[in-house]
Amino acid sequence: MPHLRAARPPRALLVAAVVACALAAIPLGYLLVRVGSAGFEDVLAVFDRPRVPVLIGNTVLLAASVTLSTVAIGVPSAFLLARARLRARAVWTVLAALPLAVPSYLAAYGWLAALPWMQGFWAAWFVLTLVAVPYVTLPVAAALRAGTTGLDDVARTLGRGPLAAFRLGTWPQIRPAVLAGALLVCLYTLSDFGGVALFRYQVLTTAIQQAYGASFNRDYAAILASLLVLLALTVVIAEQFARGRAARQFGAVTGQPRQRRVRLGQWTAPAVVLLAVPSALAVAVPVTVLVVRLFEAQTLRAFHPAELVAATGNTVLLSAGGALVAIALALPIGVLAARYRGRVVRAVETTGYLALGLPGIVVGLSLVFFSLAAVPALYQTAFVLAFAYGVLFMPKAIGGIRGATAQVPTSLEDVSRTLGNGRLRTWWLVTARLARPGIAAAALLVAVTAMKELPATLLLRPTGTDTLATELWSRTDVSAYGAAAPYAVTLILVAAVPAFLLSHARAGAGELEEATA
Amino acid sequence: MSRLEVRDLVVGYDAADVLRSVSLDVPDGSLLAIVGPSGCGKTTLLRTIAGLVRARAGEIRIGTRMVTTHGIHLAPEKRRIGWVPQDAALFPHLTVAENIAFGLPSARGSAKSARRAATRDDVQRLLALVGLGALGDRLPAQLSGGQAQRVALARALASAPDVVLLDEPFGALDPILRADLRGSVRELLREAGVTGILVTHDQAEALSIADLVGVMRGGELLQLDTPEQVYRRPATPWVAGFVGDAVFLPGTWHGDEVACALGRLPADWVPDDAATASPLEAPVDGASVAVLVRPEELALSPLAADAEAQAVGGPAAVVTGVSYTGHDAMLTVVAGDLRLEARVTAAGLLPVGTRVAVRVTGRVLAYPARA
Amino acid sequence: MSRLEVRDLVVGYDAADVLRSVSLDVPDGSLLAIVGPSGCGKTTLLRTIAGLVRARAGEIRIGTRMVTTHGIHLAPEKRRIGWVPQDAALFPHLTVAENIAFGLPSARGSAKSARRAATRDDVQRLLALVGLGALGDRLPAQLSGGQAQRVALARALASAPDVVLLDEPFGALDPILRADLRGSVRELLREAGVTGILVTHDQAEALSIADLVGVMRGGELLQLDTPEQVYRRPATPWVAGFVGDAVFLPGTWHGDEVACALGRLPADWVPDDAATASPLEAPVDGASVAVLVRPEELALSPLAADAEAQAVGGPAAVVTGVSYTGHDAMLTVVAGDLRLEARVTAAGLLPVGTRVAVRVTGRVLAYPARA
Amino acid sequence: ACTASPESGSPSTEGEDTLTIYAGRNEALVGPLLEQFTEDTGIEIDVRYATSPELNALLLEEGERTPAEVFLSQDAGALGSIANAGLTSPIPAELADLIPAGFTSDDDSWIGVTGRARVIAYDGEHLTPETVPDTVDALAAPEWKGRVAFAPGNASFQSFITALRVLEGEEAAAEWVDAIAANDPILTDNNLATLDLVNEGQADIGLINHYYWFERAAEEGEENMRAQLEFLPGDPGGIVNVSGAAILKGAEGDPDALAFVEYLVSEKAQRYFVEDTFEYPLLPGIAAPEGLPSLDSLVNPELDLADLESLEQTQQVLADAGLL
Ligand SMILES: Nc1ncnc2c1ncn2[C@@H]1O[C@H](COP(=O)(O)OP(=O)(O)OP(=O)(O)O)[C@@H](O)[C@H]1O
Ligand SMILES: Nc1ncnc2c1ncn2[C@@H]1O[C@H](COP(=O)(O)OP(=O)(O)OP(=O)(O)O)[C@@H](O)[C@H]1O
Ligand SMILES: [Fe+3]
Ligand SMILES: [Mg+2]
Ligand SMILES: [Mg+2]
Repeated sequence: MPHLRAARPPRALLVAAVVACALAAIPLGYLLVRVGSAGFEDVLAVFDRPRVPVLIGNTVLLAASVTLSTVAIGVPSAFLLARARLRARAVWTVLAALPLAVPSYLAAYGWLAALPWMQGFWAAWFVLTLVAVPYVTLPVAAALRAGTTGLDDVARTLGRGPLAAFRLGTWPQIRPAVLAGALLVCLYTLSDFGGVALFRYQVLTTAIQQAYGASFNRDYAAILASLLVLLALTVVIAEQFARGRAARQFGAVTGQPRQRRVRLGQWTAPAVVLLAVPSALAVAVPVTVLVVRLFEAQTLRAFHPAELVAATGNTVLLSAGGALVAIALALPIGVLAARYRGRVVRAVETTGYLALGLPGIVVGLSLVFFSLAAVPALYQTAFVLAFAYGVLFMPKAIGGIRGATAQVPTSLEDVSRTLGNGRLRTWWLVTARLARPGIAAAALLVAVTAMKELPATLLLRPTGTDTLATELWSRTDVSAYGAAAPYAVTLILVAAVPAFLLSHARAGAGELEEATA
Repeated sequence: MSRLEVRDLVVGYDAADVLRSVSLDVPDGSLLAIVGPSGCGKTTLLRTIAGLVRARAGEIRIGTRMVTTHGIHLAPEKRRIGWVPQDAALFPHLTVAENIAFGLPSARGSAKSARRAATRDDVQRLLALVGLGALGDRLPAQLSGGQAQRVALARALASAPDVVLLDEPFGALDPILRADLRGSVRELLREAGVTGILVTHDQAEALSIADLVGVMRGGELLQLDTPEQVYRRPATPWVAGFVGDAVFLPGTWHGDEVACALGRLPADWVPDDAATASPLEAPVDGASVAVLVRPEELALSPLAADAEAQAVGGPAAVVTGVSYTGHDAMLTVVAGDLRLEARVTAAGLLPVGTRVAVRVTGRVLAYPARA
Repeated sequence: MSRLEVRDLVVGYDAADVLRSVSLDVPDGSLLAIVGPSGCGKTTLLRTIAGLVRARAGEIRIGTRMVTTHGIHLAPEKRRIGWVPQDAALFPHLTVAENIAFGLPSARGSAKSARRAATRDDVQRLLALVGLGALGDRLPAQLSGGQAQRVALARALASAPDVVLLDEPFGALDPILRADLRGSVRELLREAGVTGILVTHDQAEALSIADLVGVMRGGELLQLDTPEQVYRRPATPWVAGFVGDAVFLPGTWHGDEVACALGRLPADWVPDDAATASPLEAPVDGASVAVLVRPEELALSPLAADAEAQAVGGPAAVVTGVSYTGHDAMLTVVAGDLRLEARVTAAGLLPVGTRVAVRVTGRVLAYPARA
Repeated sequence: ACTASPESGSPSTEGEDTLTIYAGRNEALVGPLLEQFTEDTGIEIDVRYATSPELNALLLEEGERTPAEVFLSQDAGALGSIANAGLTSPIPAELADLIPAGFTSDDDSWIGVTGRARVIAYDGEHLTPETVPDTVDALAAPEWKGRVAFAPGNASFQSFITALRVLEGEEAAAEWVDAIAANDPILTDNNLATLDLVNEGQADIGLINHYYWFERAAEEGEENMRAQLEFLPGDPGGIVNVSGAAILKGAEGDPDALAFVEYLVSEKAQRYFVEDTFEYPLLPGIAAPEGLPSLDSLVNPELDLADLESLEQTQQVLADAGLL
């Protein structure tokens, strides 16, 4: 049951959320400045280019198809993880989260190296689907664990078979989680560059990169990026609309979670295939290819373990910093969205999500612009880079924080207040404490994504500082795949740690469900 | 519309059995209420009958159809069963009418337009039946708890099931709504002529609504009888305490009487076979027994002085507490070591401190004394 | 520990007012039970007193402290109020002892080690008070519903509040547990000497537990009186029906008697001022009134033949339904157009079809007839 | 590589003792040279590596506040772009004059450092040197339908189109672009991807810069290379592009910056580029890498490098053909 407060939000919370939102909107402001400087005619001229409609079409097609296929794979996988009798469930859960650790450009590279003929739409769709499935699987599995099978039972007794019963009984319960996951996948696909570029599939992000690359045309790039923002905006609003309806409908059901685990029987083999194959394809193929390259390489350029260690340390520190910033920004927005309704709340939440639809280079440049104008002393320091990660990936935290907060019954807050604790103290002692697994999961999700980030890192990192991603790039850029392998494998290993914790954090969030059932 | 027979049913989830050889027989058209403490297996029994849980052993027969027996398990959707869970479990995204139509056989099969017309009429008839004619277009979120329960019942009845299973359908409602709905559900089931099982936590509800009452404990059915028999002649002391307020006094058996702190009382012997395997015939004179007295069987008469007590036949006692419930009240009475609860009507209400004589009206029951 | 006064309280969420000028006065140390249909504003009243909702107008005074008045709204954490919500709302991440300590003043302020010792003692005392001495280390998820409610109460009492507010604290429990806990909560509050308000859906609970009963409807407090007065002399016919079973018969007023289908009965006049603004004094002879009879005020005597009916004084009637609840039963009796419910004890149970004479015992109440 | 803990990275504008370089060339390629520079001169450097376009965008965004003192670029376009934005300071004439005209800026806003030739990479298993066209004009023929790969967004590819426009006229250039666009080309994101396609047998012809082949060969071994190179002397498709360096506005007169640029065009550095990155040295008197045609043989006397700055028209041509 959603725990909503009806009253107007406290001013401090609203102000904090609006400030967070304004910070998250820096890239949008930057785009406005750029598009403004381009002038109206240039904007119109963009649409005269025969390529632009093709780019938009390709972008939409890719985002839509990747979203659909991740849902098609993620939902059944989540069902198996949450509701089937499985041996070694913990192992499967970790496996399901593992693709998060693989950057799309690495997965794409691995597949391309294995199957050089892969190119175009199908290749991009295939690889992005593989790496993005966990965005759906993890939240849906959590929703399934918290849900009830009571409605399915009713449908069964009313003459429906198991599948029809699921569609009627369980689907409405997990729909918000499916939507949230689909939103992340969709925005991820819109903004991804590395995966699509390697497969030579032309979308808006590749065109933006080209605009910077050959034409040095910042204005054209900004106009294309704005198109991307409009697409992202459409997606975010559509999701909110769909979620709003789902939430309203489902608020009514007050089922104590009663669940049975399904015996798989003859379906065991297909189930195992479904759980194992996407993860194996996303993780094992690139890793294998890289390791093989490592041994095949003719010119093993000098490998300095110290560099690897330093880059690993930087990666961990910077991504942790990014996660902290993202959480700090997302907290007021998530709490607001969890507890209050209204136009302002909706607008704040929408803006918070938009940065995720932007390619890293745009966010990077916007923060160059902003930090030089506002805090020149911090320019090209780790602070600005961590802040950039925070802005870029905050949307991934909003959903988790919103969900975790919404689960905490408001009656607990009321009790704490009558026991003598003010609003902030109550939030800290009760709400934050109970939402902790969800907030931690959100932080991990940001960290794992920030570790893989490249374009903004290149622009904003302190001069001379390397991360695993930049080291990897500087080697693959000159075809030194053998030399790149240790960095790639380390990156996947390091990112696998938060991915692993993530699969566990979600599983452990049941404490609250039990206690408030 | 059909007799329901359950024979030697054994059900378990993981290791231990949750139901241990439960047998029952509900005649066509009657309503069985099942009571028992939390976790005793009530829901499990219903779910097994519905086919939502597989039995380990035993048989379930609905009318002439064997739905569960050795190695056979008919799918729930083929059992012709209506299921009304505690929380109504209406489909939140369907309107009331659509929820009900969901259960209609016409909503499956047959051509679309014919189906629609048939459905509309059927739904209207069912809505009228549960007294919600005007609410067809509402969403479940817009219903009160009682209304939601009625819709759930209509939905379950829509498919013209042979048996309706109700799992604590009134659990979530407030007492007034509950009493109200209880009556109308009973009538509805009778009108529909359908055989039913109702699980409830509330023994008063079970006694008042059902043709038969089953009392469960720890996976076993301790007694299955008419409401009066269950209340008046509980099979075991535990059942006695579960279906109503009860006072147990130690006593000794003397022919058709027992001797206890309240004097020598006419008594019936109830062999507690399940618990002690003692012989069915009455015990020898002088044997220890447990005497069951219900609070409403205690008659209190105010006394002026201690002396009078003996004259009336019971021990002298003092009223130490009053719990008022409107139409009657429970008085706590202390006589020496003895602490008794006596139910009195508004007219018989006595203030705390009143000295009273305690007398037992009617015959009491004697059970084997616990070791 | 303090008197609670509410004067002309008006509260609303969005457009309309949810509480419309509610006033009440709970003397120091007594317990007020509030009953009323769902949505009438009971929770809103408690939340406003706790400071969790802002009032639009009116005053709230706890002891000598004015906590709500025009333009002033003391934050909930400063009101010295204990709050026990329906679902216990224990902090799931804290043990039982920590939950209780959460509310202890000693857990805030003061030096750490001294604080710990003081806290431990206080918690032990409170745990003992609610009879859960051994469960301090359990987590809420490991408690039964009744135990959780006790912990919630101990937590609310820990801060030595001036007033304790209980919002349907037994709503989620089954009837047996409920009756059990009800008694112990009453005792606890009395021992702690704390002023309390208890919201409940269950009128029998309200009548049995409280010093004062308030009956609310649609944001208004219709009656605030002792339990007996509320049951025996309900302020309006609606209140009468809400706090117990009631039969209303049309009748005419004749001095201190009413004439109705059950004959001429001695009656008291209750001016229903709130609803009709009729004068306080008794109506003129022959005026139409509504006569309230409670089911337990109807005495039934079986008849051999129709003729006898007149002799006993009441009309002849037939028993048409029996609703058995164990210690008593409700008989439905039909006499011509009249359909009555009569409460009888087990001893007075009559089979369906019995012809009976109906007589009213005691004085009845007469209310202004509805237009 | 230079690694530093994130906390220590403060803008080097304050630290006057280190020279800050934005390097749009790969660390693996120029890193050793930069280390050598420090060793030889004692001047400490901080290097920010990224792609030239990214650094170009970064420099434009930073404007005069950039902490960078020298910009080392992969191609002339990025250098021209920041020069046009007025962000460079002039290279002293005596230094600029070291590099022959045509390989450096005509206003001394930046200086050319190395040359790289546009070439055809062909699938050595499908084609022989004889069957490979020696002019890009031929690639518009139906015979090559679906067989030619190139990166339309790549700066050196666009330089080649500009050369085409300058040498053959706007109309002819547009015609060729339309024809090649209609010839079902395989579009890639960069030269490396183009080469890989040829190397994997996915494309028969790839239009790339010559040194990619050598990088690839260094990784995989020359004998394992399926792709082979065809130089195109005199053809617009075979023009020579340059990489270069600029001293940024804020570093005007900075001796360290000047020393660095001097170093780049020193004999030592030029030899390094020949031997380690397989590029053409621009300092007269240094021999081209072994096995490559001489730089002079590739230079088109009719083409002035300054003409190559009319980038916008080129992009318009490509955009109109649906390639951009
Ligand atoms: N899905 C399940 N898996 C394992 N054990 C279960 C499951 N469902 C119920 N049980 C166990 O079976 C026993 C009986 O449960 P059941 O739900 O039938 O009890 P109940 O009588 O309906 O209780 P309540 O009155 O609380 O609803 C309990 O001990 C319970 O813990
Ligand atoms: N947060 C809120 N915002 C708007 N309206 C509300 C809110 N809370 C309650 N209401 C409305 O105020 C009225 C009184 O609600 P309240 O919860 O006080 O009733 P209640 O008497 O406690 O009912 P119940 O017995 O069902 O708990 C209802 O009509 C309800 O819909
Ligand atoms: Fe290049
Ligand atoms: Mg149950
Ligand atoms: Mg309430």
